[in-house]
Amino acid sequence: MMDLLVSRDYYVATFLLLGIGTYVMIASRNLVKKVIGMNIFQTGIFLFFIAAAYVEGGNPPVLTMDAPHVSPLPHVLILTAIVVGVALTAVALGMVVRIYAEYGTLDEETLQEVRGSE
Amino acid sequence: MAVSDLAALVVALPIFGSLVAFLAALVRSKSGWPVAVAATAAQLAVTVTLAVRAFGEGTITYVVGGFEAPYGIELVVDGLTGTMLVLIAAVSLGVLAYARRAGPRSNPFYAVFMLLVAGLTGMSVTADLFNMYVFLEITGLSAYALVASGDRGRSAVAALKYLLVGTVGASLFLLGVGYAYIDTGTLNMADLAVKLAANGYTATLTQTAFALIVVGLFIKVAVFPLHTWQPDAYAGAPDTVSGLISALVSTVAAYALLRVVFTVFGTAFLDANPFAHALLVGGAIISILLGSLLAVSQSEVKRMLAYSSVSQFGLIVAAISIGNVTALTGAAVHLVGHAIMKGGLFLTAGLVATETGARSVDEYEGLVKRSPVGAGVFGVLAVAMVGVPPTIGFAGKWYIAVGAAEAGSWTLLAVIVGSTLLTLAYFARLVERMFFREPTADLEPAVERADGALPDGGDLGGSDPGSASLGMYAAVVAAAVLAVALGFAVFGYGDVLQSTIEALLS
Amino acid sequence: MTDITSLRPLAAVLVSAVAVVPILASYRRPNLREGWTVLAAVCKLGLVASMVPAALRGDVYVTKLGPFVPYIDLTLRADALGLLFALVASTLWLVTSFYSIGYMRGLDEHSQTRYFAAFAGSVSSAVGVAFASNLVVLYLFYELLTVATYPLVAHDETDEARAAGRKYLAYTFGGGVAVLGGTLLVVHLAGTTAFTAGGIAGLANSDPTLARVAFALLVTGFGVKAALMPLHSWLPDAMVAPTPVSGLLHAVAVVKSGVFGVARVLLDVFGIDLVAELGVGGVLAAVAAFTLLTASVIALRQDNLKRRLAFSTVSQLSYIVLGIAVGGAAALGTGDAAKWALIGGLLHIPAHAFMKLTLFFCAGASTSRLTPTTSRTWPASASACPSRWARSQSPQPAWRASRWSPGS
Amino acid sequence: MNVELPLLAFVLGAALATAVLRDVLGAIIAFATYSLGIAVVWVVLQAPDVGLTEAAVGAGVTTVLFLLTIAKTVRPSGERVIERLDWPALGVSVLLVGVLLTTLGALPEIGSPDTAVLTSEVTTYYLENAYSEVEVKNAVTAVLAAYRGFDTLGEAVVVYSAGVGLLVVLGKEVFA
Repeated sequence: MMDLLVSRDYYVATFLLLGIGTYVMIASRNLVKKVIGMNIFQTGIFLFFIAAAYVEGGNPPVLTMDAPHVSPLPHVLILTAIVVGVALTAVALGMVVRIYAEYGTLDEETLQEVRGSE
Repeated sequence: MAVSDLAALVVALPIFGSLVAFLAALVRSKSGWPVAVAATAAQLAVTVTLAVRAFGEGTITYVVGGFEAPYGIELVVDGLTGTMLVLIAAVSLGVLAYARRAGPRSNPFYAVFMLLVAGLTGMSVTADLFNMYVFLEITGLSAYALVASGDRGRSAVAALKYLLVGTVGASLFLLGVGYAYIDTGTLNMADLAVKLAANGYTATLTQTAFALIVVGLFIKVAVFPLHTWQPDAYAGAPDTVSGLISALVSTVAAYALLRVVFTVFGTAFLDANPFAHALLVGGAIISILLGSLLAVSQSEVKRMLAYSSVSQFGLIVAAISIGNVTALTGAAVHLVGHAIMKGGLFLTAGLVATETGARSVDEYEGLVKRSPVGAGVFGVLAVAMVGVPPTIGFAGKWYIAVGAAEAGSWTLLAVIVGSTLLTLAYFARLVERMFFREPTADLEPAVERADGALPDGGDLGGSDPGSASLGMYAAVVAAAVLAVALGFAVFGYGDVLQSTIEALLS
Repeated sequence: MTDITSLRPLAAVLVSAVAVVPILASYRRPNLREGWTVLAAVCKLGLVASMVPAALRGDVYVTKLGPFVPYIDLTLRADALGLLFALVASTLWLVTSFYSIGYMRGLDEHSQTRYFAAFAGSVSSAVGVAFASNLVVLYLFYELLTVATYPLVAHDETDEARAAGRKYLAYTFGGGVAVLGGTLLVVHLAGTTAFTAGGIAGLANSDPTLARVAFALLVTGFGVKAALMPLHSWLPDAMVAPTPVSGLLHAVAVVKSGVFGVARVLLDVFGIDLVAELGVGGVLAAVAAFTLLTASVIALRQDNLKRRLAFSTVSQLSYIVLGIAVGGAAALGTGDAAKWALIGGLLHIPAHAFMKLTLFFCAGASTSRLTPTTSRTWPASASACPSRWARSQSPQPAWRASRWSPGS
Repeated sequence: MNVELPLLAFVLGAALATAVLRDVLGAIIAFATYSLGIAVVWVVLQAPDVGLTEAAVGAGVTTVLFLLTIAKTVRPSGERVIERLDWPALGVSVLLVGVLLTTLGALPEIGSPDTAVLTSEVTTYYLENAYSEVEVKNAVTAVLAAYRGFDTLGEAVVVYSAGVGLLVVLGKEVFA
């Protein structure tokens, strides 16, 4: 059991990060924190890919370095995914700013009260 | 297999159109509309050419950059893809005709509009799982922004919720792709299919990949109970945008689901994993039943239509779970039919709001006297949605039901056939109010316009606010005519689609 | 028996549907609008009648429009059974059109344009039901008939009318769902639903349990419009509609389309031999007999004239169903009994149509002159409006005799 | 004992801190710390390009965006330092983690050289042919720019759509 956890520690960390991200997204009443939760959720998945590319004692996939190389493909994917994540965060925060300008609060429950009387 | 670089052009063209629409603001502000129309018209021409070739010559492939398939990113256009491409372009053009008067008019709006077209097109043509994720996010980003383009605070709240839930969906999809990738070391769909089969269909990694991808796409399709973003988003968005995204976004996500389930995992996987089959069947039945029940209980027309989508996409998922030629043809027919009917209904709801200010079910009382065209089109589309023959709503349901009978899925058959009554339940109460009641309250035509919160949003094109434009009428009437007329074209379409579906299932 | 490919059946169906457009368009000029109705009614009757000589020779006019959905062709066939129904419907439409004009104007009804448009649409659908060549085309027109008649039921726009309209939609669409389910099963079992004299061959060799389920679904579905008990309760409520509607649609076109559907299912889908073999004919006959008796008893107790006529309709329709069902049940016994039962049942389609329409017309005439419509006020009305009262009495003996006359 | 376990503990701790800190600014700082930690993880896992991007984009740009947001809005000041525990949310996330952990045994050991990812023809092909075909020594760059150039196009479109999307969300004209 311990062996399983240690030999796959990054995957365990991935799952825990997904769990923390989910928790923050659901539990936080503050909209900015929800967006932070979304970011943690996404980085958890990035870790999954990068860990899969790793090989014990491997070098970065630069061909002038000695073999073994870690796999370059997941790195490429995650570079793209990081950019996607920032883009989403930017748009989400834009919405947060709009909501604040409109309702004067970022608290989910206060927001519901304000909107209830809309 | 034919090779054509048109497959890459259909993605590049709307991106280019978006850039031009964006930059056109340098010359003149509010110049986005003509650019978007030109780009979408060109897009329609290219997609029709591509679809005709895909149906005529068989599947078209293209590997971007000239590399070989599993190493480079492959684009594939078969009959099903062709259908989606034409649908995306045609619906966008119809919505643009409507948007001229109704919609937000800033240049960035049209730039994002074109990006949505690009994202949806990319999702349809790609044959690479990670690439599909990228386009899924482009689609998502533009859809979130479009929902937020309404000038009410409600739009922004709905959009943020849509963004958070949608991102979880896309991320679960990505995690599923990760599992499939760790399992096989490849991302190309065809290559994945071969390697997953070699690994055996009961491998935990394969099963997990399936479950995550399906659940991720369920969120995007808005299958119950993962639909929570949808009613808010559709109701909070400006009318133009709800017409567009209700017609296309879930549709293409459902197409992606179909594509991934059959191209990557295949029927053999479903046969080997009862849980996978149960996941699809369960999602389908719950969506059909509860979506309709929630639709009946809504007081706002656009929310009612949104829940109706939950129910209708249950039918599509049902077709996917049945997984034979007839049912999948039905899925394709119903995807197209639903896009036309539901897009048309949302646009009609917008037209009605523009003319009379009515937005809630009660405000629709006596509508026929105040907005005869709106009420008439709404009535026709409602009848089509219920599935009265010979409309396309009937045709889709018929194919799926025959597929269910062929497969011996009697429970599904009963639910599919019975869903007619559920659909009737929420449309009948609206139709009754529109035609057989006197208007009770005097409403003002929609003064609050979904104008993208333009600081100078007072410009209404020199017309009074209560009137709808010719383009708006044309768009909704076209939807009603198509909903009836396409019912007669379905058999011919099913015939040419058959080889595509057979290839998909083999 | 030869098929004559012709557009005549299609034209006969469509002529009134096409008339909907000019009727709606001339909403500002009532005389022109009613002109269109009459013109369409004359054309329709002419077209239907023109096919009768061929039917008497044993030939059939057929319109083929190609495939519609898998296993199903969009084909219209004006065979003898269909023509019988179409002829009844289109003849009575012409008569009813004149009556409607007087009735609607006499009562100064609202929404007359919608009324005449929906009426034309309903008749189109009814003739479509008559000429359907397979279950799906039958289902198509059966559903369109529901959609087209709904505005007529809810015409009054009162709470009562709307409630009746809701009930009407729920019952008839519920029936439609059953028909669709049954049709799908027939497709599954036989690979076709095309009406074939003597029954579809594929059904005879299929799983008998599924075949029974399909039969039950189809008969239940059509039984809704045929007002078989306990599926009848929409019909008395639908009497809230204007009297010409009750007369033509709810005594003739709509309810007979249900009966006609049952007839098609027994005769041309399953075939009476298979119906007897499956043992379902007897069950249907029992339901019909029960309806016949119960509805008559209820009719005796109705004060409202139109409701009384409605229960009489429920009862009379079951004569037709009973005749057909007995035909099915007796097929394995002596051939003659089955034959006579069938002929009797089918002949009652026109017989009841003419009688009941006249009765409704009389009821409506008295309504437009005098407001009360309960039978208790009739002695008084007889003195106030003697000629109408006399006419309304005259069909009664014929109606009483009718239950025996066709079969004997 | 190498660096990975303490590093992961640090990263998870930072993530937890964002979850429990009630103060938004505190959460943002914790998140920036978390991003830096993750960037180090990428380097440890021999993904220097990703690590660099994460440090610039994740810890840099994202943190700035968050700070800008609270500058434009509000930083709620509460009496409590720590968020109250939300049991339903905890239930959902524990369930998610639990379900995912059941697949742990099926996942290959980290660093094992014979996983499908490392032995697949795709990885091998990139490592063998990237230089000869694309003439770039860094295989990541080669794949990014050439083999999966279409993804990179998509990536550019994502950035662009975030830009235009923001204009639409905030209701601004392009050059006004």
